[in-house]
Amino acid sequence: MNRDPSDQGMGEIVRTVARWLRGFILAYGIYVVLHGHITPGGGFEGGIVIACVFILLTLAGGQDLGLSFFSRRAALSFISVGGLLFLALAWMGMWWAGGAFLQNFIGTSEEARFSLFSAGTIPILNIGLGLKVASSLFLVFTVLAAFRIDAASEKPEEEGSGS
Amino acid sequence: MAFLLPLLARGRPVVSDCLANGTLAGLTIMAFATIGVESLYHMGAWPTPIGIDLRLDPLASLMLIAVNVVGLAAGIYSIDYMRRYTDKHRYYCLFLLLVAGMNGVILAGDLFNLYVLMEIAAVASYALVAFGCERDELEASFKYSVLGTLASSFILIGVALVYGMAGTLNMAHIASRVSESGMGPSLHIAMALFLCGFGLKAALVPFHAWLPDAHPSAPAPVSAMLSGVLIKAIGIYVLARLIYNVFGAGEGVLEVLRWLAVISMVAGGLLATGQTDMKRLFAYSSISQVGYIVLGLGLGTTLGVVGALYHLVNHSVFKSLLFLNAGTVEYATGSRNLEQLGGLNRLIPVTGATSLVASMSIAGIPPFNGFWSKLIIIVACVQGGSYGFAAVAVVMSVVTLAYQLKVQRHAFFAAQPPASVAVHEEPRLMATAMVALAIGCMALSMLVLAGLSSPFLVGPAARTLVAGVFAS
Amino acid sequence: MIYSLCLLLILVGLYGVAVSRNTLKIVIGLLIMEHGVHLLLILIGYRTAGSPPIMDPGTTATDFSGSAVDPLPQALVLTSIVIGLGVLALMAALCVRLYERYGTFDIRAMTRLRG
Amino acid sequence: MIEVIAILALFMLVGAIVAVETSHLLFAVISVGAVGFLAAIAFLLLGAPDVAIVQIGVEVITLVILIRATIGRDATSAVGQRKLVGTVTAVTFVAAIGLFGLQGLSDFPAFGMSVMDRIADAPSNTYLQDGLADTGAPNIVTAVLLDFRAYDTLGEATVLFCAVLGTLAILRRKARVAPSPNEHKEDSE
Repeated sequence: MNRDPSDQGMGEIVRTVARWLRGFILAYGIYVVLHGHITPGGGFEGGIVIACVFILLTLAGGQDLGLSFFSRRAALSFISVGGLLFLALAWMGMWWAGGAFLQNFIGTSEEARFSLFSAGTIPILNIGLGLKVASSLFLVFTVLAAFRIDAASEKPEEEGSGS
Repeated sequence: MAFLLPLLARGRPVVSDCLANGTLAGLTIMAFATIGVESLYHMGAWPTPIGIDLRLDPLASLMLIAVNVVGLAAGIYSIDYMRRYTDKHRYYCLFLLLVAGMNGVILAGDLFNLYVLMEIAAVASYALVAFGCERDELEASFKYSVLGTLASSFILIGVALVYGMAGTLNMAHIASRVSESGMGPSLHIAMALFLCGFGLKAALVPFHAWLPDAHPSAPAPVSAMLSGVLIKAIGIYVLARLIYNVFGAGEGVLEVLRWLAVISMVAGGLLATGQTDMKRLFAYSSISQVGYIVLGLGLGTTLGVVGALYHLVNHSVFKSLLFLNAGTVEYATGSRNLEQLGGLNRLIPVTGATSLVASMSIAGIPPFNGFWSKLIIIVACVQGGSYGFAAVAVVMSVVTLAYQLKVQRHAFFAAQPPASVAVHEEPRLMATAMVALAIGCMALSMLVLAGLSSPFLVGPAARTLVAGVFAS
Repeated sequence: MIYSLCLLLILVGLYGVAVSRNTLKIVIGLLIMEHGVHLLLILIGYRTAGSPPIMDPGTTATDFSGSAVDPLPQALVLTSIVIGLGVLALMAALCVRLYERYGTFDIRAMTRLRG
Repeated sequence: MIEVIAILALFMLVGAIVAVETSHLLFAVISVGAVGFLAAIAFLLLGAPDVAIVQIGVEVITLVILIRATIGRDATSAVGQRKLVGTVTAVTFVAAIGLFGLQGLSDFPAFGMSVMDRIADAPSNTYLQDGLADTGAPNIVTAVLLDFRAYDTLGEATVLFCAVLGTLAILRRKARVAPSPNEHKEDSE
């Protein structure tokens, strides 16, 4: 593919630092998602942080580096997985647990308070939301960023029909 | 439980026509199943002010039926029509999200929830208007999305003010709070913001700039959805709900509504007569007909509201039919410029016949449904003592007849000019959708037999509105 | 009064939308309006000397509900921020596509539709 | 507290005016970013750390998207002399709305008087009082977002999904299947 120079990413230093940082930021993002019900944070917040990791990699190392970790197809399927997880839990509250749509049907025990596995469905919903937000934002970014570069070439679009 | 099904329309793995249309058909059946049911559903089983409610009453079922029937017809029509565009599965995804958003808005019993669901419908429609990615479409979509986002911001400010005053977001609770404490200046501002915001969405005249661009630019089934139901579901319906059921219809608000309505009626109608582009003409005509609906609502009497709702349903059927007709004409001849068309009655007879039905309905020729609903509105005007408005409504009806005749004469009856050579037959599924809507038109005309002052379904819906604020 | 500053912020955004002749600047105007609305909502939720609505293991529910700020507007703002981001992405895509078609961000060049 | 917020809001106002008035697109984007970060600080001070985190993250992504969209296109400037009449009309119009709005805010409760203090049966009181016991989540904002009002969040995730699909649809390379001869007006002879 013919790339224009600005898409090669930035210098070697930036690229190296980005490579060092990515693990930490990713871990932070995941932490924020998982502890959303105890500390400030949650699916939105963590999802955005995770999306930032991949955006950072894309900016620092160019399209290929970013997409090598997280392809567009993967992003699209993660969006769906996240959304479906949310919906599946919502329906489970209604049919399996016999309550209402979106009911928090996993019990919330008194002693588990303030630990990671408390608060019933909330952490799981958070994970679904995090997946969805992270992959949506990354996908939007790459598509927007890639548009100019690929506009000239007639290569058929990478088809993401897995929606 | 039937009213939860709109959520299903989020159907993600939409890759085939069957799946999409199956969902739409299912939704339509669900919508009919809601007739006569009146209930309140608590999301997550939280009691009323804590969680989010879905509210189903006769007015909501009426709107649900209108939205889903038109959605189904447009969906069937798209099977053939959308062959010309790439990425059909994405189109269906967005289309279903649009329908889901509208269904959600209709059922919402919570102010902020309503805002969120409205955004679903709005974002889907911005994307659908730009679906062809040509210059016109992109430009129209940009204009539409700027004005739409502006409207959403106004509405959100309104929601913030209402929350600050009432401390709750549930519509029934807000209603009881408002009736206890009365409307202070802040609530008046919130009301004005809602009027601007939803007026923008409904394309009432001072806020109409986006509509004549956006509606013609979209693919035909989408134009049918936008003009047929979107402006009503997220514009007029919500406005009616807020004015009548939440804030209690004050005389001042109704006065403003009446004047907006008359301006819309006159401006839309007069601008429509000057158009030569078929879809653009229909778009202006939508503005004018929305004027009729809002005039009926603005009268504040039962008869006026009945007329308004009846006209709303009628308009969603015949206007979407007209847009589908225009789409077929464009599909068949490659042009929608009235001056280049002619003699299509012989070439695409189904389109010709159905568009005749729709045109006669919208112009208010006696046996058709448009006549009855306009008659009710005009009678309500006279009863309410506003003879001026009644006169304007009659005159504009004649203007409507004039521009619809122009379409019929130029497009379908005149001798065929040599320009349009390659005319295709309309594909069978497109014809099916149009015939179904035309039959819908006829069926609606029959409704008046059930009693002029409260036709089937419309009567209970109107009573929901006139009954005043929600009892909580 | 602090609310009027929010109102001013919203009005500046509105002014930006009204006078800008550039698609991206119109988007920026809308962004400013959004910031104003979010700030307004959070201000409505504030209570004097309030603490964040997140409980520590030690506190009792009664103490907590007497001192924490209103969580509802915060949830609304979170939702609204993400919706705003989605709309922004869509509008940026429109701008980029328009740029590709017209070679400019200037809306005065885009006059195919009139009336 | 109110003074700090007022100062922050004033800075935001300055940033906003710069963003609207500058003719350089990159300046405009950066100023709007500054407004966003100031908003994040204000949120943090106002007891909304959740919102502050989201605001910072969203602001970063907004800036990246906007800068990516501006840089390398056009001469990044939005020049062109504005018509004086247009500006004056806009200013008058906006000022009129502002005055109207200020009038309306006259009966709005004072800053710091939250809904919970004024209205005893406001849902927020219930959230704070019973949130932990009912949902098991000490972070009440999350509890509201994902349990009490989870339907909103579902809708919001759908909006995002919708926007992603829309972006993909708008930016796809070929919008129409190979045009038939009578596809476009100009082709129809």
